Amino acid sequence: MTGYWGGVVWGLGAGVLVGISTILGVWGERKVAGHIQKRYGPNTAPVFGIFQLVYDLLKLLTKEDIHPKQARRGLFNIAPLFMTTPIISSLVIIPFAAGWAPLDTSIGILFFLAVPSISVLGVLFAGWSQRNTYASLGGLRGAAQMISYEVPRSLSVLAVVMLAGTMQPVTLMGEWRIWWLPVTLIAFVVYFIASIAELNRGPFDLAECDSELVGGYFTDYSGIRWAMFMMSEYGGMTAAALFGSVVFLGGTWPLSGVLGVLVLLVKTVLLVIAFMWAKWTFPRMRPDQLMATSWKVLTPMALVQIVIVGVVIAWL
Amino acid sequence: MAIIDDLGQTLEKMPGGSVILTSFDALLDWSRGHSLWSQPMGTACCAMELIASSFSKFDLDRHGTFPRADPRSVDVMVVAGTISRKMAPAVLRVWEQMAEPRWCIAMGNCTVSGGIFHYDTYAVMPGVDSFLPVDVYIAGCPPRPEALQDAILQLRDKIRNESVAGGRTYEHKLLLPTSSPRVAIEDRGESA
Amino acid sequence: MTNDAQGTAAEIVSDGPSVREMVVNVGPSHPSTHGVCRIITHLDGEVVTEADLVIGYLHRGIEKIAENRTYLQVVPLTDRLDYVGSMYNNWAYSRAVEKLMGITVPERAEYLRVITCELQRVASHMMAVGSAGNDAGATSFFVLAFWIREQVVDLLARLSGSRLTYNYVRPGGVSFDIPEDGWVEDLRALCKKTPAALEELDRLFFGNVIAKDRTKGIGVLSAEDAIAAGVTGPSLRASGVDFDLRRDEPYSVYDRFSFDVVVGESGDSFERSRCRLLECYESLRIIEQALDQMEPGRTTAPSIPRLIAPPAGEVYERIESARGTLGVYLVSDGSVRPWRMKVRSPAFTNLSVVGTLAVGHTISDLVIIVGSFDPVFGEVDR
Amino acid sequence: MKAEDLSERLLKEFPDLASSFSIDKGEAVVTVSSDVVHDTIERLKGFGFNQFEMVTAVDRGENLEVVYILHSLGMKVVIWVRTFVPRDAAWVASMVDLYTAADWLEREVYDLFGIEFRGHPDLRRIMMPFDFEGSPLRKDYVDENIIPRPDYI
Repeated sequence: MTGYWGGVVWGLGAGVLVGISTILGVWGERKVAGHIQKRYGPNTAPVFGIFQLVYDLLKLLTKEDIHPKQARRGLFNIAPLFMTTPIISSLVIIPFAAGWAPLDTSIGILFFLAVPSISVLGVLFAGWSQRNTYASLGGLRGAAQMISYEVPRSLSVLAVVMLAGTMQPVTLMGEWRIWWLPVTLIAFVVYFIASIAELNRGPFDLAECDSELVGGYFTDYSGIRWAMFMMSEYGGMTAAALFGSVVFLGGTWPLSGVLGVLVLLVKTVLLVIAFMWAKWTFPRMRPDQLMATSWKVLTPMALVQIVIVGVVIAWL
Repeated sequence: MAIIDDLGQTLEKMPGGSVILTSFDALLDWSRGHSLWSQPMGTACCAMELIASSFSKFDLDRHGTFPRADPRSVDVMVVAGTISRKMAPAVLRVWEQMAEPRWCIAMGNCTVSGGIFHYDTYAVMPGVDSFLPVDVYIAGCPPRPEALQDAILQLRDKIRNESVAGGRTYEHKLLLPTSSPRVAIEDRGESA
Repeated sequence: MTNDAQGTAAEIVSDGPSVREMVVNVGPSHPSTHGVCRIITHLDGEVVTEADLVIGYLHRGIEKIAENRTYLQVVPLTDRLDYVGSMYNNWAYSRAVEKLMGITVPERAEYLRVITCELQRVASHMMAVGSAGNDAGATSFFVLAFWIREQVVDLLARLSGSRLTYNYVRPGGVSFDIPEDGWVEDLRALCKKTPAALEELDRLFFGNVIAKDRTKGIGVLSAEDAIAAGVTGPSLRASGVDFDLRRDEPYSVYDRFSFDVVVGESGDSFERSRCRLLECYESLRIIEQALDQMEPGRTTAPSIPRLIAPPAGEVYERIESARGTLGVYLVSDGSVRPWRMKVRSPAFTNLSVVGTLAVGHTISDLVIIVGSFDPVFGEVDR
Repeated sequence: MKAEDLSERLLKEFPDLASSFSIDKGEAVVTVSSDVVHDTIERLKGFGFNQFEMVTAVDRGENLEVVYILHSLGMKVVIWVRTFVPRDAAWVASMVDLYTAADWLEREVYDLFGIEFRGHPDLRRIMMPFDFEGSPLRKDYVDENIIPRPDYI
């Protein structure tokens, strides 16, 4: 599916996908948090409380869109787009079914690692444009953290790429064997942790930590723009989980066809729940500790993994 | 808010627009009433019950209400606790930072009238309604968390009759699915 | 553009041509100030160079109101001082009035006071530990700690009729005797099962590597500084000073119980919070002993008049509250209303060291330091 | 330690305090004039009263009474130091140089009673807003914000 119209169709499709995943993600998050905290979460709304998110979304759409007087309007307005668009576009290379991806390109993995990083700009724009102390601190923290965690995240994916010998996600998923999982376990752990940090989620949610910075880099956003930040967070989480299941867990393996898609979804949902589990269990880290974890723990771990994979390949 | 307001007023003037307007109102009030995120303006004793109300035993999140720290993304400010003269400007400031539409719940006697600190003191505001438009009052010193839940449900009923076209209120029938535990108004007496 | 309310505006202090410091206004309505405290923070990068605490946002003039109330009418006012641990305020005030009047309180009332106040200590410490964890981002930990508090509060509500402001301890004794609906058995059951829940909390937060990294070595208060600054209670004991009014200057019937005083070593935020958690075990021990020793009898001293008019004079009575030494200074002029009531609040003096402790730490640590002192602003501001 | 034992030890150390020392309802009280209160507290600190528990004031008509309560962690006893200052020229020396705890406590008394603590490094209002006028805890304080309570009893 290439060409201009294909892109438009896929863009809309991915937008809807991100929207749905946000609704289900927020609902799931509130439910997961509730059950961890000995309560129920939304359950009075119809359909197990999923309608709660329909209410929330409609409400946010029609809420006042505040522009603070001191804010820089242009940047303030486009910052949310810089957050959501890269997430939506990055979904294009995910092989949703065995042997098929919306954009089957030979540099798919590189694409996925590179494009969502553009949202660093969104964080910086949002933090800077509000001219608000909390937001600027949050924006700087978020940008520093997202850029540093790029390194271990990319290195961790590199291990699987070495095993597969390709950067094409569709081929990689086809090549995937179950014995890769124990071999690349360290890489998977690194990827998981780095993805949480990349998404600014707890326990690494320094950029938006409500106990210090109130709302972090989107403190002054309201209404639909605020909802777009939420969309980017949950869409990004879905994208990271999808990519993680494809690269590290074999995607549709062991089935194919429609059942394969189901398998992929199940793996993704499990990963997303794990993301939430981490957020609601652990305390938050401090910025300097976070940086230290990235450079002193995760990056060496990823390098060790690459060495292990190298040895394994040589041994094969 | 501006676009929605203009839309409402334009619709009202249009011939036949009121049909659209009432459906639009029904949809908006339906969503707004069920999704009341709260700004926990907890200053004193009532803050403890405010915390308790969203935690394990009482769990306001069941009704879609959960506390958020940033005032921009919330709908209802729950003023819980004594408001001193020194604090009042700050409360007003947070209120002004909230995005429209917004509502205010005065939780506890201190916010209703000054309560136990009404007389003989130089430092307490006699009621938060002297500077904020309060929608629902909860009596009690402090009220139980169930009373706050009841206030949220009452506020939902109040929002159901609002219109986007100016400050008008009228009753519109909802054909949309609503949350299940709708307490009948006549049964409300005991819970608070 | 300094923002009074939420600190949502920037103020850049320029020092000559180069911009050096950023002023971040934390509070008075901020999720981590445990109430209404404003901290004007000067930041160099993320490091705090100056933290000026502005309090008084909950100053209600209780001491002024008390001068226009009769002695019994003051009791509900004291409930609202330290609203996380109302019993202590009732008790300290009642002791002051009793000393002025020369009333001897019946033994059963003293035991009931000890039981309720130790229950209150568990409830208060759970709030303190939980919110200190919440400052570090452990929301679920807060909820789980609060769950223990809920169980305690339920018991207190069954005893006194209120969840928060009990008005239970009053001059001459206590309001009610134990209800006949199995309250004692429920309390014993609570004392049995709570240690396991506390253990779980201990592992969940204080055993967590991130939490240790966040709180260890943060806001270290040395023993000398703590004494000079008037810090009392668990915050003082965390700095290694072995002092507890309940053991060292026993009041009421505390000399009849055997319990350990939890003393920390390092005096950092970790130690302060953990001391509170460990004190809950001791409180439960005291409750069990008190239940065993308690005998039936009166719960109020005989012939307490409705309108108390103590002889003229001054008294100062202190008890060990959950936050430290809580004192009530009461001046009577012989009339039915107190001439002057002054509450020596431990939270107030404890909080006064935060400004100096925070300097040199990052803003993330600032909220942890504030949280570790467990300020309750009803008591700080009065 | 009981106040009686304290008086024995204290008066052995400082015989000149004998005239101002008394025991009231089991509490040791030292009443001194306002110009020597800093000196007295300094000596008491040297004697072992290492905690500055509180300072407050009481409106006594033409005079304001300032009460310091010191606590000794070692001797486990408190001692009161009382002094009187005239209402219209109310000042005493600050104790911040002896105990850091005095910082906020003295600011509170300054705020609510209008007693000046000379030598205090940062004497600002603490409870009331910075632009507030008057000393609310004095008995003659009037404020139109105060709603007088109907007398029911």
